[in-house]
Amino acid sequence: MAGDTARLAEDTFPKLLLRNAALFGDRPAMREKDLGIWQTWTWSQMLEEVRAFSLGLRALGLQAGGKVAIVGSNRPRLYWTFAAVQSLGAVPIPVYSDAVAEEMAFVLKHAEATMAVVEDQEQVDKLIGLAKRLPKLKHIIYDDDRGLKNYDHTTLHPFDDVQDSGRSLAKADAGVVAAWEKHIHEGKGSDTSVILYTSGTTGQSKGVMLTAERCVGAARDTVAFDRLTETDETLAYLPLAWVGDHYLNYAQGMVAGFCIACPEGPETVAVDLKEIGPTFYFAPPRVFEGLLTQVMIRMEDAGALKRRIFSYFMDVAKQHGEAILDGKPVPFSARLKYALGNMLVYGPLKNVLGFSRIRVAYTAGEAIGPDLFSFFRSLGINLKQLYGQTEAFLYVTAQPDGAVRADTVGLPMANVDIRIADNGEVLFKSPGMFAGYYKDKAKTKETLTKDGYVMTGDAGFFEADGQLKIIDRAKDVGKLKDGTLFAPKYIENKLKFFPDVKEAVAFGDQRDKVCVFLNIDLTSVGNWAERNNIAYASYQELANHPDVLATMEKHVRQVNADLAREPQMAGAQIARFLVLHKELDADDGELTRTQKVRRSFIAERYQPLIDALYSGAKEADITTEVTYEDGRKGKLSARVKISDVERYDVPAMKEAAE
Amino acid sequence: MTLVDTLPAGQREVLLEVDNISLSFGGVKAISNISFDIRVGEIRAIIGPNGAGKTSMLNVINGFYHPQEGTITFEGVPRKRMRPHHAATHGIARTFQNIALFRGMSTLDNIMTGRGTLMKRNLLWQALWTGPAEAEEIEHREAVEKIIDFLEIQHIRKTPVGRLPYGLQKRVELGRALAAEPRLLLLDEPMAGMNREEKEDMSRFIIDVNTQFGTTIALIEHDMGVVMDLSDRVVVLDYGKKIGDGPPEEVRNNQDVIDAYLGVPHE
Amino acid sequence: MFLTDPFFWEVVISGLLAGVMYSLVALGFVLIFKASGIFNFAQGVLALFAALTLVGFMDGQVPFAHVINEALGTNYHHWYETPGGGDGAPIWFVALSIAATTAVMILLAWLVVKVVLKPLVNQEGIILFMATIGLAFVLEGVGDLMWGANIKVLDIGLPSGPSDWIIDQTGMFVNKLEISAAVVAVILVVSLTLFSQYTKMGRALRAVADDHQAALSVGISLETIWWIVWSVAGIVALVAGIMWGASSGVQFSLSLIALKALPVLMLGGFTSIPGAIIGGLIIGVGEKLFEFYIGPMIGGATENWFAYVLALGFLLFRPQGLFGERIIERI
Amino acid sequence: MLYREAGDFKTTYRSDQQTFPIKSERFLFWAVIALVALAVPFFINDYLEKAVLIPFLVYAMAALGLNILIGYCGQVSLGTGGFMAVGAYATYKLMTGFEWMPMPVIIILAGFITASVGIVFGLPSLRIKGFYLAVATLASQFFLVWLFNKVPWFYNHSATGQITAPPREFLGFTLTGANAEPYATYLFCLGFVFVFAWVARNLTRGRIGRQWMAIRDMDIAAEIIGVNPLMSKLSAFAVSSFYIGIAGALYFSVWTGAAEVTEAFGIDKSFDVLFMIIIGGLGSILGSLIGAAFIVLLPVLMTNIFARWLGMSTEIAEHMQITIVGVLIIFFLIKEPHGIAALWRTIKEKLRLWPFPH
Repeated sequence: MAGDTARLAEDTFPKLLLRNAALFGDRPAMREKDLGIWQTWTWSQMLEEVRAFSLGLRALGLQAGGKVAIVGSNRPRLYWTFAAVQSLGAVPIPVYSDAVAEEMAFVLKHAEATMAVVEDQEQVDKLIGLAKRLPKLKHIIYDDDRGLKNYDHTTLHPFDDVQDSGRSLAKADAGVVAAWEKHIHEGKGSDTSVILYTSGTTGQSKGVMLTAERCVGAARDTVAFDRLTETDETLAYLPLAWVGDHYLNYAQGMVAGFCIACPEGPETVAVDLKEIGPTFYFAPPRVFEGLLTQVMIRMEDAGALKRRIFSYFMDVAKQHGEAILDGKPVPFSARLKYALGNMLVYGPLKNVLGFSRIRVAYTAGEAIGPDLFSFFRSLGINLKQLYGQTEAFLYVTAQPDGAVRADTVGLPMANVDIRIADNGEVLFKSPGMFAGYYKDKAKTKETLTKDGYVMTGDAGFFEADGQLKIIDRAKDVGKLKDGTLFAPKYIENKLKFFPDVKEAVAFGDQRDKVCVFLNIDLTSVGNWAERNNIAYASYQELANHPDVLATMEKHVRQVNADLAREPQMAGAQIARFLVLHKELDADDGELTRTQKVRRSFIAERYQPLIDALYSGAKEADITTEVTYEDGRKGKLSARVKISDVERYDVPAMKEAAE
Repeated sequence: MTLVDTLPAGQREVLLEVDNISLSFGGVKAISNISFDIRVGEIRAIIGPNGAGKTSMLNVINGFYHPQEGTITFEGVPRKRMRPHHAATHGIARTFQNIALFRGMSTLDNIMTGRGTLMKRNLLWQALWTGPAEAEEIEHREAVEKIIDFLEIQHIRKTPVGRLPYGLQKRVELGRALAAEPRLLLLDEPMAGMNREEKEDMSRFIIDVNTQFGTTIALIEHDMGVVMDLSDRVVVLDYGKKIGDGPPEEVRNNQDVIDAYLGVPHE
Repeated sequence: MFLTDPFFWEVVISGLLAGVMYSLVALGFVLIFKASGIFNFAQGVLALFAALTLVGFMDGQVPFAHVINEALGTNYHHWYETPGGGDGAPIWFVALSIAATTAVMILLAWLVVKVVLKPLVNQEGIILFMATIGLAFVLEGVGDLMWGANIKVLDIGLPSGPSDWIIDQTGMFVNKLEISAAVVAVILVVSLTLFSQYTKMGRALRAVADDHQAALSVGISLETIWWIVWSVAGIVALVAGIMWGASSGVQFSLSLIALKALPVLMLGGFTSIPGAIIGGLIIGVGEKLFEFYIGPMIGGATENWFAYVLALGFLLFRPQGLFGERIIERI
Repeated sequence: MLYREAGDFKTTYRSDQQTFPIKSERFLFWAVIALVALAVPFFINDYLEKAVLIPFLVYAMAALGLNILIGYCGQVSLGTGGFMAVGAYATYKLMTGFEWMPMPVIIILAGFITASVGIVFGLPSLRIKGFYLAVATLASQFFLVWLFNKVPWFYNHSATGQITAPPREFLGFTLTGANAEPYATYLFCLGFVFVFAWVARNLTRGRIGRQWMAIRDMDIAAEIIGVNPLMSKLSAFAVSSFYIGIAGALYFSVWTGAAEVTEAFGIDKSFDVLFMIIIGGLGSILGSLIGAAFIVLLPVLMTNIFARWLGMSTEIAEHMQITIVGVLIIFFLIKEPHGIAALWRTIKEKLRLWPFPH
């Protein structure tokens, strides 16, 4: 059909913008909570804004191939900047707005940005401070003029002024607009559309170059996958510089023509979410976890009757909610109860959280607890998982409606080719694949296999139903002495999904069995102790309580049962465990500052305990040096009990295989 | 220091001239023979110990008290007797020492009330609402929203002011005064009872008002640090008499002022 | 020419006598307003209730008799017959009845404080004002249910009829009842003034009006103070009820004397005891003179509104009232 | 619990400041209007009309007016009865003097006449405040009643001193007199209340309403920030009296058809209306309506309970009723001093946050 070919012709974002202005001219393209209301721009208004700014940028000297840094939070003008820059064939480079000066300097310098479009005084000050180190940076354009009135404006421009100059150019000569549009149509899909710098947890950031056609192609596939249309609505609150925002909001928005709403500020996201009530929503697991905690805490204060209604209907939801969501057969009486629950609990709850209108919601980034995942799904929220990374334009696998599981990340997306390497690493080739790291051929080569697959660095495998399961970072996956696959993070996560387990450290690489250290969650277990009138003086005492140990053993057994059901993991069940006498602490170097366990350091520090675990002893003594909150150091000795845990036989596998 | 004008404050055009004002209540003199001027674009501080007549002076300037003697000249027009709401219509806005917000109304409505002097539609139009009255309301709402944005009080827009903490109430009151787009803004102890952080915020707002909108400001303040930082010129009152007038550093070294008020030179 | 007219003096004297009664009711208002900031609209009904109760005691009526009779089909009327029969009750019985009524008023004051005022402490004036209107309704309803709504005669043996002595001396007609009422009122006014000026309790009452904390530091709880003022107001109401009841019977219209006291309050100020006294006299004389000289020209019955117009006119020129100090408004 | 607000966001100031910003409430509002305007006329009867609906509408009108003065502008008035009398007598004089004049015009004119009287009696408010003013307004109450009683011109020298509404038609429907149709009088009054409740909403949400509230909350500060107290207070008196005048006009012409001033417009009327706005909620349009419904329905309900069900004599029933009204007033003041409207606001907030407690 002619329409289809015309659609395919739009292989860059500016072309899509022109299309959207023509197709959905009067439909909302962007909203921003500002001055008390949701200021709204239609697609045709947005085109005008983008055009004015684009022409203004050109007047300031921006040319094809130029680089423009974008620093700030989610604001319409910054989104327009992407399109305005791309319209000129130049490349936008979003930078994390909370980046420290050092990081920002590196990115801007590496990218050779000649211009920066920033949000406000804070960012302007940061860049002015870096001016000496960034000789190529010629112009800074700011959105919010608060406090900037008395600054030297030779290289500093208000966003409005740049747009005004663009507008007067367009007004003076009608040909200018036509030429601008012609230039857009001449743009090629193979041009670099954006460079996203991965935040460097290890080493320097790398600039991931993504081409226009690949971005558009990827977005097109996912838009079709979730049937997103111009009537959808989303709230953009994730960092502009993160691939997720660029793909989920900017790219999908351009392709589907849906409306992106920007919150009033980072601290009002929850309120704005409630007002907008998006139909498409993304959040990392920790956001959902925070929401659940908040729900539970707020419900604590409710009256007894209300609490009983709540817990009764949450039980109903737990039993039947997901089945109803997935369209599976459910007895009529359960449907009736669920409908009543929907009126009394789920509906209002979704309403206050702003989830009433959600059609599609995703979570990704880390493993999500099955209970947490089920909680939101049982309310009737179509929450799913996806898997991807910057190099893939966040587009590798996703779960289709009706085939959603908490422990997998979904089926390979259309046109994505996935291969599992011998060491378990996931490799892929996809439409959204990156074109290379900017100015870093060596790294690019390192990341690709000889036949052009991207190495994700993640280990995983396919389940029987074809869903990909990610188990750990590839470099952390080891093998037991008998050759069984051992993914410590996978086991640890399973343990940590229990609310009373705070941390878990699994050992087993090059050993004959799997053993774990546990940390109990003091708040959760402490609550339990209080309710049961169990007095305790310290973490150590509580951790050693026989009831606590029994509970922990139950949890470990449960994990073993789960593991036994998975053919790939069944061999790595937990044989023995102990509950550590102290909480793992970043101050003692046991955790990173982002609260991740440092496994090898812990193994060294608690060598006697590890020895005891593998020697079969029932108890072990340990003395460790600890750092107190005031910085003093001291010694802590304890006798730790070690428990053996029953392991399940492989026959349990069959269930899962069915 | 403010950057509105390159001219020193003392040489700019006079906005308001207080000439030989005396005020007494039933024989008790609150203010005696005070004269000073406030010049366009400056921040003018009025300081003095408790009971020096500072608030009475502001009350005279905006027509709430009627002095027995003397004249006030605002923008070149002398006036003898004037009702407070006339002063407001002529461009003098005011905040109060003890918060005087309309407690039953929201932040938004309080600030909108401050804009009453600029709104024209009469009762009949208002009764009909649809049409001119609504258009006018929306027009002014936009202006008020900018003030709300400026003062960073978006989150309390629809909260009844009675429920707000003290510091925010002070800010709302400033907003209400700003809404009238005054040419002269009188601030009666804008930072009284605030902690350091709140004071810093308020100072920033005062300076921003002065620079962004070019509003002339007269303020009463007890915190000498704030006065010295903010103001272009200072007038010092004591027992209803003027004992000092000039730039902060000059006033700081004036012996009469030191004796009466400062105790020791401010360091 | 007025001054030589005996009618003028007769009118003035009857005005003064009426004025004393107004003062008496106004005093009840002032006491409560001063001590609790409450504009007690129930003061008039309080007088009605007191008078009804007194009549009930004197007649030996069974409370709620007609309600009980209707509900149970019984026929209760009286506990006892009034001693003395038709010749008027003996003085000891009158005194006993008054004492019993006083006890009822004190109990009532306690109830009012506990049930109505305490839960409403720190509310705005208008809310408390409304509450007293609600209280007025309750008292009116309960009074009628207890004692019946028929018009009752209250005779405690005060002299009545024109005073011959005065007729002989001046040729003016002055009712003895009015004179005795005035005398009682004057005694009450004087003793209340003395009470509030010269006793510790009185000073505490005045202090509480200015500053609740200060009153507490005297060592008396706010509730106790309220109870006392409401009791005193109740007793004042009883006296007013007796006087008015004796002259024109005990019936609903008695509660309207409250409306007479209001202009007095405006004139004299809500918190001024001397204001209430002088204001009452001015209003009493003013309205009688106006009715006598101007009334006939404009249709009469001007007493209903003249007092208000007089007070209003006065206030327009002197907003602080008779004895108030000039108000300096501060901001 | 019943609210679903997610996604009900505002993109213009117009939609942000509309009367019912929440979609479901808007729907409910129009549903109620449809019910009362389209359904009720089909089953209305004389009893419903004369004992419940017309009294409610008439008092709702008066309560709206008094609430503007007290609830919004903070000027306590006890002269409502007097102003209703002005409306009633103005209507009578207009009906008898200008027989050709259509009823709606007469009613509105009566409103304007009352408004001008209101301005005159509002003048003292410029000098007198608080309870002093409240007492001062009693002057208007007593004086006006006296005036209509004593000056025969007002009642066309009728022997009884009563005024009686002659039969009048409007658009072919008989509105006054013995042959008035219940549905016609009901719709006539409903129309007035609907339109003027809307007008009251308009006035109170704009500049004038804010200035009234400013005067109410802190008059000195209001004046200093530019509120002209003269204009504000007098406009409140005028508007308030306008409403009360219309209420009086409807009371006389459509409801009772005849009136005698001391009986119909005594001080108890003033208090009745005052109760309505206190119980309904000061400074709330909805509160005025709720309060009127409450005070009108309560006696109807109690008469039914005490006299019909329990078979009490009317006298006892009446006294029981007075007592219960008094108890209820006190109970409401203690439980919710800001009226049923405030109670409703609290409940609504709870429902909006459901299942969370706060």
